[in-house]
Amino acid sequence: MESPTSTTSRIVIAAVAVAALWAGLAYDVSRPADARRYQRTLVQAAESAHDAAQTAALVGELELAGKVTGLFATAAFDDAAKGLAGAEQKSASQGPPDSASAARRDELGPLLNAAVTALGDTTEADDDNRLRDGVGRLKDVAARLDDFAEGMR
Amino acid sequence: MLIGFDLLDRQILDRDGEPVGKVDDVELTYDADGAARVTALLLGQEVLGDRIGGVLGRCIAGTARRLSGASDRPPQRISMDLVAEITGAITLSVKRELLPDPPLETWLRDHLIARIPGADHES
Amino acid sequence: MNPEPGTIRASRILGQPVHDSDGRPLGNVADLITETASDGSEHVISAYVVKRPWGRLLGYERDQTTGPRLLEILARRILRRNATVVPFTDLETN
Amino acid sequence: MKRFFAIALGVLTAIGGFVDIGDIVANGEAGARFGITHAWVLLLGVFGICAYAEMSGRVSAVSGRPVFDLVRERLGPRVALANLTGSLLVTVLTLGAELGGVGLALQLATSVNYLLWVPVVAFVLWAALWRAKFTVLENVFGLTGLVLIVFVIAFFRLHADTGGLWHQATHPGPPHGEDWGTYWFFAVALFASALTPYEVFFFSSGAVEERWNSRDLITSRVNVFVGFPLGGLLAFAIMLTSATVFHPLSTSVDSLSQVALPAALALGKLGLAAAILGFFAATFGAAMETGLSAGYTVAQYFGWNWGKLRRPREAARFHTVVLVSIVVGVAVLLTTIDPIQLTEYTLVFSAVALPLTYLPILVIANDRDYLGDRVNGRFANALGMIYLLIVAIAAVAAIPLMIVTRMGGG
Repeated sequence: MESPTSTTSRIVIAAVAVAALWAGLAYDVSRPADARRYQRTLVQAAESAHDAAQTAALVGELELAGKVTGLFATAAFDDAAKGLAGAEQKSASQGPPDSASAARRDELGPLLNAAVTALGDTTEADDDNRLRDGVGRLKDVAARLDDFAEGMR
Repeated sequence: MLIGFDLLDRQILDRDGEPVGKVDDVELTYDADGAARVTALLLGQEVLGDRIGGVLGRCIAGTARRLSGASDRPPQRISMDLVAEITGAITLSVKRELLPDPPLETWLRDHLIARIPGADHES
Repeated sequence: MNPEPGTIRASRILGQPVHDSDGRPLGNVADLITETASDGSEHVISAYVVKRPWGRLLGYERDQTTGPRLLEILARRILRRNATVVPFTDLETN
Repeated sequence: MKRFFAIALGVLTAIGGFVDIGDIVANGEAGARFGITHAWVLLLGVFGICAYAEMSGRVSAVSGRPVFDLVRERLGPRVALANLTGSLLVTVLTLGAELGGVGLALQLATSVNYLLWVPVVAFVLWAALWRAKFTVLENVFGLTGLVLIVFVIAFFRLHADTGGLWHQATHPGPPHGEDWGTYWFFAVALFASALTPYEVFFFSSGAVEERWNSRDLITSRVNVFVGFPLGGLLAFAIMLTSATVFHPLSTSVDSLSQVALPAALALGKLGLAAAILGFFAATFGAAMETGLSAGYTVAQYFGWNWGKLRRPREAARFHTVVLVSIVVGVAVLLTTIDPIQLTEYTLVFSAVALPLTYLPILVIANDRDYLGDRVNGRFANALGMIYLLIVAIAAVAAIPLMIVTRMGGG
């Protein structure tokens, strides 16, 4: 069997390795955002907002065509709302590191707001006209979000 | 026969093929002249814990001892005389009912499983 | 190994280091080999000693297991290269 | 009809591997983001699980020994305990995720939040595992899960751009806007979900529950070679429809409702209903598979009585493990962790458990003491060796990929 000293030293080495990894991770998570990282976060937020808006538009279209049940549409709009909320949270999770980043953020903010109101109106729509209108606005804002993300890549 | 390979960690079945347990350790007996014979199979989580060793092994063994009620109770022992056949599994020549019940099974049956409706039903 | 009559668990012997009479290490006990005596009991006759930390035998020591080639070579030639069989009565506790 | 039901075990096992809640969404997401450039991974996975499920079914039918029995016997108590820990973590976390998945499927049908369904689903699952016959369970949920075939029909009704899809399938790699790290993360995740450790545990233990013997080798093989390709086909159909509908819109998929949309688009309310029923049965089937597997592995490691063929009071330890696993699964879910993400974490533990499960299967499948003249042929051995290596590589690659790509988040 191995001697107790080698076991102890192995435990110490393992503990040091784990501590180093943990410290590295802590540094990585807590270091202030540089401009590239911040803009990447904005792109991700725009992309998930785009996905949510696009999906909600699709669900709305299917509802107009009578291809989904009302209960399913409610559940699917809920999922889209969750996606939008996640995107908003992401874009607000860090402060912009410089003025260029701040300008980008100010560009994204209204788009996210437009998506949220369009989704809200679509979800609440009680007749086909308002539903059609909501779907149109969702598609429009999805396209603008896509342009935003493409423009920053 | 190889003790480690053919006996240890093999499944023990009674004469009807019902599971009895695993061979968690093997008991050897020394004669006066220093020769050793295989005399019994040892079963139970406390035996297994002793064999695994280390902190984890002590945990397993300690928990098993606490559950069995008496910490100094000897482990379940199946004499080699009761072994009928050694193949992929070890088959005994007796029925399981003749062997002592494993303490954990008894405890869980009496305190939990048997109290739930339908425990006696064949499903 | 134990001169006094009595019982011992096999796991106390398995894995123990073995040295030759000059004190050179031979390896660790990987398994114990028994033979059936005339009265039907199994007598321990020798110990299978290998120079590898992982003492477990996969089963390639026997002729019943063959293939896949790669595993067989790994198990027979590399993991068990320095295997020796030591008569059980030659083992002494230290 | 009896013949038809005879393949239920293979179908149910495959559903638990290929189209459990995590994989339904992962296949949808892969299709939406990468098109069907991951098609080869599913094919690779189907061959691998077929090879090992066939071996474990054969060993269990001929020798009556289920897989975890063999794991401890060949690898010893310590290594087997490491495997048991890894496997149990995979199994119980997946069980939790599936309970959430059943809830999500019910949410699509009722728009009642899935968390409210979880305790109900958990109780029904426990009651089913406590009282219902094994064959009833596998027939009902294995075969209802096949309703997911609706995605195959939906694909044909969508009139997809088959030329473009063929181009994706034959040109593996990330499309514009995605990177190789994320591509490989999805490849490893989809591969690992095809070869989960609990599939072989469940299949071999099911073989013992159904009292297969060496006369049932044909049944075992039919189960394997029909069940797993069918499971793979369902997963592929989900990837295909998602690639057809969402990939051109460059829209990613991360929820169950999105995965169902192509079925509604192609087939209307009926298609949607079939998709939701399929999700329900597949996730419930996977929950059953993982719940029972947790009991099987622990009981087989310690040599306890196990199985549904005994009265619960004669297998008290086994039923206690099943009960505790369900409770733990519910507890994990009620932390409001996303059930779909939960299955992604199991990748780490699969990495430990898989090689240590497949190695003893491969060794025993070559042991004449167990199998007589039914040991592996050259082909099975070659496949077994290749997949053992692939699994080992995937195991090493999984964790760094998870960290670098932030679980595929990019």
